[in-house]
This record gives sequence, structure tokens and C-alpha cells, in this order.
Amino acid sequence: MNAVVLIDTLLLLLVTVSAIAIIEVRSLYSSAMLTGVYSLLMALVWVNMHSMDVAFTEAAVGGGISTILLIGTLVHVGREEKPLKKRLHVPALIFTALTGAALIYGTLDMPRFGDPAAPIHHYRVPEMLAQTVGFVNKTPGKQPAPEGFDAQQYRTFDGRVKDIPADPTDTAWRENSPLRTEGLLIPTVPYQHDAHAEPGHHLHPPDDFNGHVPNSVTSLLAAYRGYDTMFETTVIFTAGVSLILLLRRPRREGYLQKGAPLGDQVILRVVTKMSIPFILIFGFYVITHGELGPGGGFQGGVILATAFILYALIFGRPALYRIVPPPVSDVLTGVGVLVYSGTGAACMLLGGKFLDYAFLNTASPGDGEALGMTLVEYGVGITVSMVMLTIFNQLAEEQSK
Amino acid sequence: MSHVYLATAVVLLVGAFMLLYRAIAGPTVYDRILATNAIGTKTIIFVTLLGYISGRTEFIDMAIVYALIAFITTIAVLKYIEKGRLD
Amino acid sequence: MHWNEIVTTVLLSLGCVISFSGSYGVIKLPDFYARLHAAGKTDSLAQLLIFLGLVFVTPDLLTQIKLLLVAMVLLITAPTATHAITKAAHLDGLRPWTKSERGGRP
Amino acid sequence: MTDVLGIYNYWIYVLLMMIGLYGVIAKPNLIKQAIALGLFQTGIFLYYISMAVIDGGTAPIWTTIEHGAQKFQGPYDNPLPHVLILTAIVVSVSVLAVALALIINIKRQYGTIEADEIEAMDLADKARDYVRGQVVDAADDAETKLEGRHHV
Repeated sequence: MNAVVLIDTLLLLLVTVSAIAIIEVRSLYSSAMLTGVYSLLMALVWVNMHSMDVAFTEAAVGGGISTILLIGTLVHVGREEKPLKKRLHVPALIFTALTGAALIYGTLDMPRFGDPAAPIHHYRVPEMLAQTVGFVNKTPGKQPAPEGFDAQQYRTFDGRVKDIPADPTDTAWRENSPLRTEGLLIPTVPYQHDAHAEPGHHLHPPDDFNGHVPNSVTSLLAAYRGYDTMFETTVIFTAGVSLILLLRRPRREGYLQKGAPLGDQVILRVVTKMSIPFILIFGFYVITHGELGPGGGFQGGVILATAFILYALIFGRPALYRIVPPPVSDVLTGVGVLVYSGTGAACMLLGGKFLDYAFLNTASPGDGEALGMTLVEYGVGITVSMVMLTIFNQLAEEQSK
Repeated sequence: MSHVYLATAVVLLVGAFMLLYRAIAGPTVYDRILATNAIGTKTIIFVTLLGYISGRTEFIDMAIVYALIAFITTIAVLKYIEKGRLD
Repeated sequence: MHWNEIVTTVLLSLGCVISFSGSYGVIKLPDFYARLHAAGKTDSLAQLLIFLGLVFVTPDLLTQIKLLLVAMVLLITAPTATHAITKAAHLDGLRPWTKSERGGRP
Repeated sequence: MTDVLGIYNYWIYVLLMMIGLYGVIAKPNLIKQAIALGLFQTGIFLYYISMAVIDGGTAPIWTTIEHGAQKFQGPYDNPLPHVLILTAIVVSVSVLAVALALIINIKRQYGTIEADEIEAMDLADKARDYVRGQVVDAADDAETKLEGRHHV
């Protein structure tokens, strides 16, 4: 019963209690509050399972933005749920019990929690991490690995080379692979890395992790799955646009509404004035810090949006409209996606494929990838912050008749 | 040292359990806000301790994000309760 | 057990005791304003003690600065939030509970 | 069947999913259903991230090499599920935002956000249209009958 499992169990108990409370409590307002608590506790579970980026996102997005969204809707929808005739909805209970039993039956032969020999650690990921960034191959088609680096041979952390048989059915090698005992080891280029014969390739400094950036989650998110993240940013852009379509009222009506600023409370006003610059700087720090530590475009964008939302809460929405007028925030939601795909197009102009960042800086492809990912993270940051701000404005602006 | 961190973490969790009781049962609306705010502060300390338990102490940025989020959520909820609107 | 580990253990256990008493107070105390004392004050003090305790045991300077930064941010935001809650509750007409008024039990 | 201690984690995630599912089915209130959907999703996210954990592993953020050796020797967790869930959380908030906007419009249209009341209103409208349709058909039949007599 090591520390991770002990804390994990306690946290999950806490989370389950708050989940049941969210469903059962009658006033919508307190279930919105409990959703905020639920997301914060859930973010703790992610931290306990070593997934820092997910915890960041869950806290900033789940704990902060969705609670404010829920409360924003309650303004129009009223706080009380209709009293139910009977507390327990028996057919739903039976149905969920059966589905639960079937799912639990499904988990019986899953690998043990934290088992290094689980198949997920043996497929795709070792090969992905073994790829060398910026390996420029003049001949089209499947790229042969550089002379000292055979993708078939999976190079373990201390340079021992292991053979992976070509056909996938022969899985005997998994029994004795290093992964079984020491878990996922990242392939590191041995200390004295000799220059590759291939002209397009270049010497990797020792702590270059094959040209990947230290934060492998952001590296996978922005570089390996660049297309997915681009379209996911478009999903967020679409959410913002649909909010505008659904809730925005004609221009003259919408803006002239006098907000209800909390400005009269001196302490709140002073503390907000002190903390907003700090939050903005911290938001930018989180966006640019995406490669080295936990963070990235999404989390940083949300933090920027919360800074603007705090300003709107205290000084009223019309005051926010003087700083970020809706036309500007609408345009900026699109600009982020433009920056993202623009970086991809720039890579194409420089001779590589779409979103192939290594071509941004052919001298040292590792830095090229880092540069490309930073630009992309900025694009995501702009879109996410402006979309969250637009969503807040639409919910706050819309007054139920 | 790690058993000290673990003990503190467990005590904080038990404290969070008590606060959760108040958040659910709390008669008035303000008890719930109070309990949510207190749970927020406890989670901030807990995140830092988790960094120390797992040996990777450079993840303190999480705690700063938690602090900001807890503060802003409390202000939003209070504005809704007091003024009945968010803008 | 070097001196810094001893200091950390002492400070952490102090923070633990205070935060646990705060949580216990939130359950036991009869009225919102009393619970506010229990939760508001102990949280600010407990987080200060725990973060200061952790400063002694962290090797690199950057993390120590970040620890003090978080403690400082919390020291500003937590009391402000508590103040805002109290002001909202008072404006809403929530009167503190008095022993005589309700014969001792809320 | 692996020993229970190893996989009881997955049972807690199934429990969370079922709480969410129960909420969606049992609660007529639309906002309660939107929140319950969020619970269901978090159960799935927990399921993914627990697959990535390796015993004794740390966060998949490589530490830089100092004088020839990785500062942090131990195995790293698998980064792939973290990437998938990072995207999923942000998309789930976008879905929640659009759902809440629709709920506001439903409230303005129907005046209520209880699913059963809305159904009742829809049925009432349908019944009214049906009845009105019948009346109009009856009037048309009567008319054609009259025209028929004139031609004869």
C-alpha cells in the first residue's frame, strides 16, 4: 500500500461523496458550488497520478471556468430544482446497477494498477519517443533510420540496444524487455553522440532527448498530434461562435446595459487591482512555460481569461467592454486559430510538411520544434482566453425578460 | 521526511472530509461558500505536499493556479448571491 | 535528522494541528459567523506555517521563492475572500447567533 | 483474474460513471443533467489516466541531464493518455458552455427547464395542432361535397 495508492483511495472516496452530493442536493446553486469542489478534488487525483498538465487543465478549466459558467446560467434559470415526487428513481437505479456490473466484469482481467508490463507501455510510445527530431531524409517514402539509430532497435536509457522482432505477432520479446522491470524508460542519446553520416542530420547535445522538449505531454500534444490540437482549437472557436449566435442580442441593446459593479467595496477593489497584473503575467508564464514544465496554451489561456473575468466581476462588464470591446475579442478568437495554422503553413513554405516544426530552424531541428511549439501554444492561448471571455460576456450580458 | 509529508497530507484530507460535510449540510448559503473556500485553501497546501511526497518539488505552479482559481470562484459566487447577476 | 528537518517537522505538525482544529471548528460551531472564525483564520495561519516549514527542506532556490510566493498570494486572497463572504452575509441580514436569543441551541 | 487489490481502482471509476449516468436519467432538471454528464466524463478520464501510471514512475516531464546522468533516474509514466485527456477536458467545457446556452434559450422559450414539463408542453402543442388539423380537414371535406352538388 504505497503512498500513491493510499492517497488515491482517500481522494477518490472524497470525490465520490461530493459526486453523490452534486446529484442529490436540491438547490441548483449548491450543486454548482459542489461541482467546483468536485473539480478541485479531481485535479488533486490527477496530481497524485503524476499527470501535471491534466491537473492544471482540470483546476483552471473545471474548477474555475465551468463553475462560473454554471453560476452565469443560474442567473437566468433560477436557483431551485422542482421538488421530485419520490427521492429515488428506481428504474434508473436498476439500469445503472446493471451497467455498472457489466463494466466491473469487464475490468476483471485488466492489468494491475501501475503494472509496468501493461501493453500500453510497449506499443507506439517507445517508438514515438525513439524518433529523432529533425531527421531530414532526402529520399521520399518510409524514412530509413540514420546510420547509428535503427527505429527497429529500441534504445534503452543507458544505451543497451534491444531487438524488436519485425512481425507484431511475435510478442516473446516483451517478457524480457527492460520495460517489464523498470517501466517506461525514455531513449536517451548516449553521452558521446557521434555525428551522423546523413548531411541533413546534426549532432544532438547530450540533454536533447533526441530533440524532443522536456515536457513530453506538450511535445506529443503540439508536435506529434499537431493536427488534432489544431482542430481542437477550432472546436473551442466553434463553441465561442455558437455562444455568440445563441445568446448575443442586437448591438444597441446588449452594450448599453449598466452592469452591477462591486466597485463600492474598497477592499475587493484594491486587492483586485493588485492581483490582476500578477494573474496576467502568470498566465503568460504558463503559456510560454509549456515546453519545460506543466502548462501550455489551454491552461495559460484560461488563466488569462479569469483575469479579465475578475476585472468584469469587480468593475462591471461595461468597464471590461472599454478594455476589450466585443469586436476585438470576436476577432481575436479567430486570430489564434490563424496563428496555429499559419505556423503550419510557414513550415510548408520552408520546405517541410505542414506542421513539421523542425524546418523552422534547420540548423538545429530540436530548437526548431521548440520554436514551432511555442508559436502554436501562443495561438491556442489567444483563442482559448478570448473564447472563455466571450462565453462569460454572453452569459453575463443576456438578461432574462 | 516523507512520512511527515504523508501524515500532513492525510490530516489535510480528513479536514477536507469535515469541510465537505459542512459544504453539503450547511444550512445557509454562506456556510457552503465558506466550506468551498476552505476546501480550496486545503487543496493548495495538499498539492504542494504531493510534490514533496513524489519527490518532484518543481511543480509548485499548480498551487498558484489553485489559489487564483479559488479566489476568483469565490468572488463570482458572492457577486451572484449579492447582486443576483454576474455583470 | 538535521536541524532543518527538525524545524520542518515541527512547523508542519503545528500547521497540521491548526488546520485540523479549524475543520473541527467548522463542524462544531453553532453559527455561520462563528464558523467563519474557525475556517478563515486557521487556514491562513496553517498555510503560512506549512509553506514556511517546507522552505527549509527544499534544495533549490527557485522552489523556495515559489513557495514564499504562494504563501504571500494566499495571505492576500484568503482573508479578502473571507471579508467578502462576511460582507455578503451581513448585507443579506444574517444576524449572529446569541445564546440568550434561542435558548442555547440554534 | 488479477488480485482485487490491483484493480479495485477501476471499480471506483465505474462507480463515478454510474453516479453520472444515474443523474442524467433520474433528474429531470436540464442543468442537473448537464452537470451529471460532466461527472460521467470525469469517470472516463480517470479510467484513461490510471492506465498511464507505472509503479514508482514520475510525471512524464524529463529532467535535464547533469554531468552525464539523468537527474531523475526512475521510469516515467506513459505520456500518451495525458495528452488525450488534456484535449478531452477542454472540449468537455466547450460542450458544457454550448449546452448551458441552449438551456437558457429553452428557459426563454418554454419558461421552464424541467425535462418532463417541457415534454408535456410539446405533447400539448402536438395535440392542439392535430385537433386543429382535423377541423380543417373536416371543413375541406364539407366544401368539396358542396361544390360537387353544384356541378351535377
